[in-house]
This record gives sequence, structure tokens and C-alpha cells, in this order.
Amino acid sequence: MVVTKPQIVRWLEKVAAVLDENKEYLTQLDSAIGDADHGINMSRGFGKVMEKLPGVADKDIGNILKTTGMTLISSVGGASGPLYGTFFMRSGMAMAAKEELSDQDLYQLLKAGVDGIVQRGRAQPGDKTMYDAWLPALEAMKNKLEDGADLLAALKTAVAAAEQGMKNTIPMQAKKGRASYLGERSIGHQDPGATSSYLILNALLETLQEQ
Amino acid sequence: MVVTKPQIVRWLEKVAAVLDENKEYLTQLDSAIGDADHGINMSRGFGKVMEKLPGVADKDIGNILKTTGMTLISSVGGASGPLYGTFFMRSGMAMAAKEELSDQDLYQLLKAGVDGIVQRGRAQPGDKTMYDAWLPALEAMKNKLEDGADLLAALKTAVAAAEQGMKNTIPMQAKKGRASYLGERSIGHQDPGATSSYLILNALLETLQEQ
Amino acid sequence: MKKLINAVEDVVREQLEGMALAHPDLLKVHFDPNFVYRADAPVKGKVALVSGGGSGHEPMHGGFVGMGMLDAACPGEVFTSPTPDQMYEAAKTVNSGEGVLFIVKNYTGDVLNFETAAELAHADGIAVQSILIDDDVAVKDSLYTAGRRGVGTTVLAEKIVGGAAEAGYSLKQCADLCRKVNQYGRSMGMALTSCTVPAAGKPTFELGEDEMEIGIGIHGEPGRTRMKLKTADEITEILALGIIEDGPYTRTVREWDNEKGEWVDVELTDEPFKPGDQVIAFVNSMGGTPVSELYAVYRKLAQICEAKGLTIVRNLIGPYITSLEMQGCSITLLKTDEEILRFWDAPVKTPGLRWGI
Amino acid sequence: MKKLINAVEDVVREQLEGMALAHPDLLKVHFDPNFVYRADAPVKGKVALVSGGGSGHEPMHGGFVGMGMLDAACPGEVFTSPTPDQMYEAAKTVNSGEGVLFIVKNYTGDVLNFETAAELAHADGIAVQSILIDDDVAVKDSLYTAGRRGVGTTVLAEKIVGGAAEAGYSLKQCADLCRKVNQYGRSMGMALTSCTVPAAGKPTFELGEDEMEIGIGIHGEPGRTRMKLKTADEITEILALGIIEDGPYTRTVREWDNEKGEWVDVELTDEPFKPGDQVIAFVNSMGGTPVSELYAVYRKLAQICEAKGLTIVRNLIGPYITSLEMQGCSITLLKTDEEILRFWDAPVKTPGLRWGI
Ligand SMILES: Nc1ncnc2c1ncn2[C@@H]1O[C@H](COP(=O)(O)OP(=O)(O)O)[C@@H](O)[C@H]1O
Ligand SMILES: Nc1ncnc2c1ncn2[C@@H]1O[C@H](COP(=O)(O)OP(=O)(O)O)[C@@H](O)[C@H]1O
Ligand SMILES: [Mg+2]
Ligand SMILES: [Mg+2]
Ligand SMILES: [Mg+2]
Ligand SMILES: [Mg+2]
Repeated sequence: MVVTKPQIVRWLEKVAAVLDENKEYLTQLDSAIGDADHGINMSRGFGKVMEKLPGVADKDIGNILKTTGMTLISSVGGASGPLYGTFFMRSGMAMAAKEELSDQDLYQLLKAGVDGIVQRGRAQPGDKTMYDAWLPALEAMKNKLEDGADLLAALKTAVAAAEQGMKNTIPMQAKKGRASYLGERSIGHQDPGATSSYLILNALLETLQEQ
Repeated sequence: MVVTKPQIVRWLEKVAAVLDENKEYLTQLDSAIGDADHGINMSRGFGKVMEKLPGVADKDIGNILKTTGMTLISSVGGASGPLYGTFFMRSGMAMAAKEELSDQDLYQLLKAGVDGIVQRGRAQPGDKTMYDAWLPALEAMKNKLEDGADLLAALKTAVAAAEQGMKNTIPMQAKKGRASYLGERSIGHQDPGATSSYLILNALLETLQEQ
Repeated sequence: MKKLINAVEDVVREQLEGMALAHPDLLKVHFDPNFVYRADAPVKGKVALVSGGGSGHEPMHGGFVGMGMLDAACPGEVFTSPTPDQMYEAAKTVNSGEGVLFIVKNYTGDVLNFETAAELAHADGIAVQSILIDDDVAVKDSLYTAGRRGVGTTVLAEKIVGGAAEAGYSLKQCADLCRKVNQYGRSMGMALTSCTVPAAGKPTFELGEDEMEIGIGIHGEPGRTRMKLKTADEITEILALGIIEDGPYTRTVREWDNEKGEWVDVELTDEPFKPGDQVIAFVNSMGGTPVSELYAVYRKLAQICEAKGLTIVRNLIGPYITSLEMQGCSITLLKTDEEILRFWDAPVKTPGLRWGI
Repeated sequence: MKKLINAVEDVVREQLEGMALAHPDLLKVHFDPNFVYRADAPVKGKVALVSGGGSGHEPMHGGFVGMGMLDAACPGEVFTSPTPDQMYEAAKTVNSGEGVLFIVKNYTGDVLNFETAAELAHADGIAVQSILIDDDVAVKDSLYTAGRRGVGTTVLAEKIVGGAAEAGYSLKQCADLCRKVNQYGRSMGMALTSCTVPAAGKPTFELGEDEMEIGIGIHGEPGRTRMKLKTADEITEILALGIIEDGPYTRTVREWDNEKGEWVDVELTDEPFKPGDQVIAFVNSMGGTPVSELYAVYRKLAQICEAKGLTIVRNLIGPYITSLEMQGCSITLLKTDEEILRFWDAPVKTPGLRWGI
């Protein structure tokens, strides 16, 4: 399967819409173990991305992703701003000059982005962060693709793994970010960043499933 | 009837007890049209009077009343402190050197006190103040005594008039004190100072009714 | 009731003890009767300024004791005027021989208790003058009320007259300047929430989640009107226009005639603001409103003043005359002239206000 | 939600506009990206101090811009770290050629965003150093958390390093002093009530009428423990002993190596307080607690310090690092030496802190 530039743009639009719909929900999650702004942050950031997108929609995919990353960096703030910003900057750098993406490209896009998150935030698996949604998703996707599955099938597995990873954050004790200050009191709550990460990945799947 | 010094002391003790019992009630009234402290003020003041009384109980009645007034002035604060303080200072001056009181003396005691309140506070009848309890009480007492009634009967009428005067403050619009700031919104609430004045006069009646 | 207090009976005393411990270089605290006074009092050759009132308005007045402002402050119980022995003892302590000016907020309790104190001090041979602050335009009428309340202008008057006393003004000059500042100043306040008097233990009034109280005093006493919550801009407009469009205000006040040794009735008329006036703009927090929100109010206030032809030449923004933990704000505008501005800018060193030193 | 605000999207911008209108003599405000900077920036020959963080903690940081303190402050959305372009543009604006010190509170968001800004500024040839403030003893562990949060010591560091920069300290000297102040300072806070983030519209957390939160941060994030409401004395004891009895604290922080142009990991150990130490005692309101209650806390704190052999040589009491309208307080103790005390006493002229000038 070939992923086209309009599909990438469509993905970003869907992310903006989905994060806006889930603004209250994400903020709610953040109020339990953080400072009640994650949904507000993400929806503000992708709102800005939507303003910027028309101006770069005719550039290459790498450029579109980098612009997304820079916009997030300069409009989200908080922990998630630099982290998601780095995600898109790095994925953009990995996709430099590309006008369409292969199955492997899409995996590399996500992989480069997640590597960026880890490099900036130094999260370890089990720290109760967005990484706990991304890591199992990447692994699942990689395995599926290696098994010869097609992109949609691989992505479906990845989304399921991200969802499971997101849920798995519930019993974890946070060791990174604001939630870590709560110590044991962070246990029992789903991580907001892992949740937005799942939503972002799921939006990609839904985009590619559209005709 | 002769009013003895121990009766005067007993009156003051009863006032202290009654104001303490009605502390919350008076404060409640003051919270509707004032600043929610009248009960607290009065009970603090008469608490101090109770501390001072033993030291002067063997002095003359004028002296006892003046000590009461000075104690109120230096412990109550607010509007009611100087007003009730002046009441007892003036009644004390009027009863100077007396060891017991005649019917007329008792009337003069109250009259001198109320004159002091008016001189300090410049209240007019109908201003919705403590004066609206005292004025009808004094008038009723004076008339009864002139009609030849005995002290207890005259005082009973006075207490009834004070109670009525107190209730009559409900429909009044305050023109003095803190309640006046409320304008028409002061209508419909009973004046806390008129209420404490009624309680003070009623305590006198109850004292004289005791065997 | 949620407060950082111990037993309710000890609230005022313990707070005063804290002040004494915190600012030994600036002030001392006398207990029984309670008053806060300058560490270096009496200051030779200087008229002494004494103010006071119920507690619960901090930093006013105790936090304004120090160089360039008050010589003594007499705190009553929470929201209850102090008693005359406090002002009398304070006056004796800080009088250097140049006399004592009482700055009194116009509440029946404060007025009556300061009156007695003035009489006592006078009887002791202390030269006394007493000036009322009555600047709250939320109280329209003086014929049918106890007159306008003393609110925000009090803070400005204490600073300005404090500067003048430091500069060597005589008692009469201080009194005249204080009277002028009062006549040049107008204020109005509002509340988003009630406050809770510690001894009462529950909120003085109840306000719905979508209600506010306009024209509130500083004791949690209900204001002029209760209305649906509005935006900062709308609230600022209500307060600012209430002040700027207030007409001439005439009333009779009692002042102590130090020569004759008696009270005299003085009729005063305050003139309204007019285009071209230079003003000090004071945006005050009622205690629970953080300074960030005051800046939103100041923003709109500056726009309104400009539209009305008033030039803001100085400002003061913060919690200076509060009502415990009440949320809300008040605005004070004070017309200035060269004299007022000079003493506003003069150095001041108190726990609550400090500059120039 | 009861606040003096207009539309929730405009809260930060309008408050900044109010600041700009109120203090044109001290500061200017740049919009998009947002930062507050000294009216006279860049100050020739002086190292520039830049701090920043989420809004909602006023007067920190914007209120500390001015002579003797910060050269610029970068306000994020309420409780949300600012973005790198803010710090980058601010650094360019205030850098006089002597370099820029970033003072960063240790929150993942602030750290990550300032890191990017430092990289950007360095790439532009600006000499940058970056010091983390991590003083909140309520966070015990650095291995299992993002490390201690930056709270009250930030205010003291900005004042002290601001004084040093004014006195001609080099960038490295400023950074070293700032690191020392951070290592000498410890804080802990508590909340009586929650605050409400305007954009959220409802309280961040719910506390029962008889509950309080101990070890709270400054963003309404839950604290270490929730417990039944206690007296001011008991609360002060919990906070003060939490600070005074805190053991050595070791952690690794990332600092920017300006020579090498890269991040280096530095291991730091803060030593506990010991009898004989001289300290600055800082009692801070979370925003909704009036200064009167802080004096009750200070009173007990002074007693505890004395009992523990700590001498309070200076104090600061008031709302300086707040959480919107939250009720509660925090205590900071900062060990001092001659250098720290000299720059603490140095003149400062900002909207939020002023003395000596
Ligand atoms: N070091 C980190 N690495 C990866 N993700 C992190 C890290 N720190 C925090 N996060 C993520 O950021 C989310 C919080 O984002 P947000 O609320 O927008 O920022 P803030 O905590 O600054 O308010 C957390 O739920 C977590 O998933
Ligand atoms: N000028 C006045 N003359 C007579 N009584 C007055 C006057 N002003 C106030 N009062 C009385 O004082 C009462 C209030 O007393 P209190 O609450 O103790 O003082 P404050 O109003 O200072 O808080 C009022 O209910 C009223 O009866
Ligand atoms: Mg958050
Ligand atoms: Mg009252
Ligand atoms: Mg009162
Ligand atoms: Mg945040």
C-alpha cells in the first residue's frame, strides 16, 4: 500500500479533530495525576497546526511533518509540547523529500518520532508515559510487517497494542513527568499522554481505512 | 420597692449570662444587616465585666455601673462598645454614691443611660437602632410610674414595650450604623442592638422578680 | 472554615506576635491594649500618625507602620473597631510633642471609639486632630445613612500624609492634607465570594455560584446590589463609572477642634472628577483574589480613564485593604496635585509598602 | 468558576497587557511570542537573567522583571510551561553580550522547553547557562520521580542572582551562585483549597471541608498526603520539620556546557540544615490566603527555627509564588552566607519586590 501526501494531511486533520473532541477527557485524566491541561494543550497545539497546514500542504511529506513539529513546539508548551514536537520533527526529518510513503516508510516515520520522544524525555518502559503506548505499538507493527502482513493489518495490530499499552499505564506508578510527584497515588489512573498517543495512532489507522 | 446593690450586681450577672446564651442569635441577626459580630462583641464585653465585678461589688451602685461602662468601652469595640459603655457610665454617674435605689432612681438610671446613647450615637427614633427599643420602654415606664403603678408593674410594661420596639425595627430602613449601608435591603431584619437592649432590660425585670 | 489559624480567640494576638517577630527593625507590638508602633517612636520633631480599625484588613493598618507612613496602628478584633484605650495608649507612646493625627475610617464603631480616645488624649494635654476617611461611593446618601464608608483612600492617605509628616508638616498641615486627600479620593468594591469571620466560623453571606455583590464594604457587609457574575471588563466598568461619574458629595463630619477642645461639625463637599484630572489608580484585592486578576482589571481601568480624560500618573496594584480571604476587588481613584504626588513618591519603609529606601 | 477574567482564551494576554500599562517605567511586554522584559534592556555590561514558566504563579516571574532581578520572564499558558521560541526571543532581546542565564524550575515541561531554547540561543552565538531549581522536599525521591520541583527558592534565587548580575558578576559566577542558592534552599507547601484553571472551568481537585493537602506543588497537582485539617501551628510544624529534618539530597541534573555546546550531567548533593545556620525564612501565600494568616505561620516558624538552632536573619512574607486563587501556604528556608546576604539586601525595583531604591 502507498500512503499519499493528502492522506498524511488528512491524518493530521483527523488528529486535530479527535484531540479537540477529547479535550475535556484528556484534561480530566490530567487533573487526576497532573495539572489538568493536557487536553487543552494538545487541542491548542493542533489548532495551530491546522492554521499552518494550508501553507505547506504542497510541500513534501517531510516538510509537512517538520512544520507540524515546529508548530507544536512553539504552541503547546508543557511536557507534551517538546515531546510531540520532537516526534513530528524527527519523523519529518526521516521522511525528508518524500512525496509518498511505503509500508516500511510509515513504520520508520513512527519509529523515528518515538526515538525522538525517548531522547528528549528519557522515559523508560513502565514509567507511565506516552512511551508506554508507543513502544508496544511499534513492536507489534514491526512484527506484523516482518510476518508479511499488509500495512492496514499491521497498523490495526499496532493500534490495538497502543490501546492495551495505554490501559496498562493504569496500574503503573509514574516515574517521569508531573504524575511522578504523586508516588503511589499515581497508581490507578490512566496516563493522559499515553491516551493522546493512542488517539493519534488510531487517527492514522482510520485515515488509511477511509476510501 | 427598694432595689438593692446585690440586685444590681445580680442584674449584671444575668445580662452576662443572657448575652452569652444569645451570642449566636445576636451574631446571626448582625450577619443579615451588619458584620456578624454583635453577639461576639457583647459576650466578650460582659465576660470582662464579670471579671471586674468582684473587685467593685462592695463599692456603691454608681461605682459598679461606671466600672461596667468603662469595661465595656475598653473591651467591646465596634459601635455597641462605646454606646453601651456610655449607657452604663452615664447611669453610674446618675446613681453616684447610692447604696440602694428607689423606683424613681431606677427610672433615672435607665433614662440617663439612654440619654448617653443618644448623645454619642445621635440616633433618631425610627433609625433602626437600639434606641428604638429603649425609647418606647422609657416612655411606658414613665407613664406607668406616673399612674402610680409599682416598680415591677412599670418595668413589666417597659419590657413589653422594648420587645415591641425591637420587633418594630424589622420593617424599618436603617439610617444609622452599619446596617444603613444596605438601604432598603435592611428592611425585613430585626436590629441586633435593639435585640440586645431588650435582653438587658428583660434581665433587669427577671432579677427584680426573683425572691 | 479553612484558615491558617489556631484557636479563634487567639487569631489577632498570634498574628500580631508574628508581625513583631518578623519586623523588629520596623515596628514593635504592645499588648493589652494592643497597638503596633514604630520601632523608633516617638520620632523627634515629627507629627505622629495613628490609625486603626478592625483586624482582617491586613496589611492595613499594622503593615503600614514605619518610616514615611504610620507611627501606630490599633487593631481591633476581626472586623470590630478597636477600643479607645488602644488609641489613647498608642497616642501617648508615639507623640513626640508635635501632636497626633488620628486617621479614622468612617464606621460608627471606629468613629465613636476614636472620639473617646481623642477626648482622653486631649485631657492629657496631647494635641490631637482627627480626620475621617469616607470615600466609598457605593453608599450614595449621607442623609439616610451613617455616611460613606472609609475604604481604599485610607491606604493612600496614610502614605501621603505619612510622607508629609516625615517632611516636617505641622499637625494642622497634616490634618488639612489628609482632609484634602480624602476629598480627592473615591472608591468602590465588589465581591465574588464571602469571607468568614474566624469567631463566627461560617461565611458572613451566601453568594450563588453565578452571583457577585457590587458595592461591598470591607467587612463582608452586603453591598449595594447582588447581580449575575459578569466579566472583568464589565465589573471594572461598573466600579470605574460609579467612581468617575459620582457627583458632588456633601456631608457634615465631626472634627476635633484642638484649640477649643471640643467637637465641631464641618460641612464638606467633594467635587467630581473632571477631564484633565491626574489621578493615582489603586486596584485592590479583597484578599483572596490573586494579583494576576487585578492586572486584567487595571487594563480595563486604564482604558476607561483614558476615554474619560483622566491621566493615571501613578498606580498601586495588590492586596492592601482586604477582607480576610474574600475574593473580589476594589478600585480607588485619587485626584492628585503637586503636593500629593510629592508625598506619594516620598520614601516609605513598612512591611506592607516600601519604596525609595 | 469565579474570577475577574474575560474570555478564558484571553486571560494571559490581558493580564500581560495590564502589566505593560501599569509598569511602563519598569518593563515592556512582547507579544507572540510572549515575554516580559526590562524597559532598559539590554543592560550594557550585565549578564541577563531569564526565567519563565506557566502563568498562574504571579507575581512570579513577570512581576520580578526589573532592576536587580530578572531581565526577562516568559509566561506560558496557565500552569503550562512556555515554549522555546519565547525564551529564545527573550534571550536575544535582553542579551547585552555578557550572556544569558536561564533560571528553570524543575518540571519536565519547563526543562524540555528551556533545553530547546538554550540550544537555539547557543546556535545563535549567545553564551547561555541554565540552572535548575529543585527545592521541594515534598518530593522525596529523585530516582523514582522527575526529581524535586522548583518552588519557593526560585523567588529567592531570582532576587539574589539578580543582585549579583547587577553588581557585575560574570555568566559563570551568576550560574555558580544560582546553583549554590538552589542547593541551600528547601521548601514545602500545603493547600486548604484547590485552584481552578480558567480554561478547565472547575477546581483541579476536590478537598473536603475538613481536609487539606500537604506537600502540594504550585499547579494544583495533588500533594504528598491528604489529611484532616490541622491548626496553623501543627501545619507549620509539618512543613518546617519536613524542611529542616530533610537529609542530604543527591540527584543528577542536566546543565548546558556553554564551552562545549552540549548538555552535561552534573551530580549534586544538597547538605541538610544544621544548628548554627543562618537562614532567610520565606512564608508564601498560595494566592488565596491573606497575609494576616501568614504571620501566624511565621510566628510558629520562628519558634521552631529557634528551637532547632537556626537563626532567621531575613524574611519574606506574602504572596510571591502562587497557584491562582488557591488557599494555603508554603515555607522556604534558605541557608545564607555573606555573599547571599549581600545580594539579598541589594536594591531591587520590580512590580513584585522592591527595596533599597
Ligand atoms: N519524560 C517524559 N517522557 C515521555 N513522556 C512524558 C514525560 N514526561 C511527561 N510525559 C507525558 O506528558 C504527559 C503530560 O503532558 P501535559 O499535561 O501536556 O504536560 P505537563 O505535565 O507539563 O502539564 C504525561 O501524561 C506523559 O505521558
Ligand atoms: N448611631 C447609633 N446609635 C445607636 N445605636 C447604634 C448606632 N449605630 C449602631 N447602633 C447599634 O449598634 C448595633 C451594632 O453593634 P455591633 O455589631 O456590636 O457593632 P458594629 O456595627 O460596629 O459591628 C446596631 O444593631 C445598632 O443597634
Ligand atoms: Mg498537564
Ligand atoms: Mg456588628
Ligand atoms: Mg463590627
Ligand atoms: Mg501543564
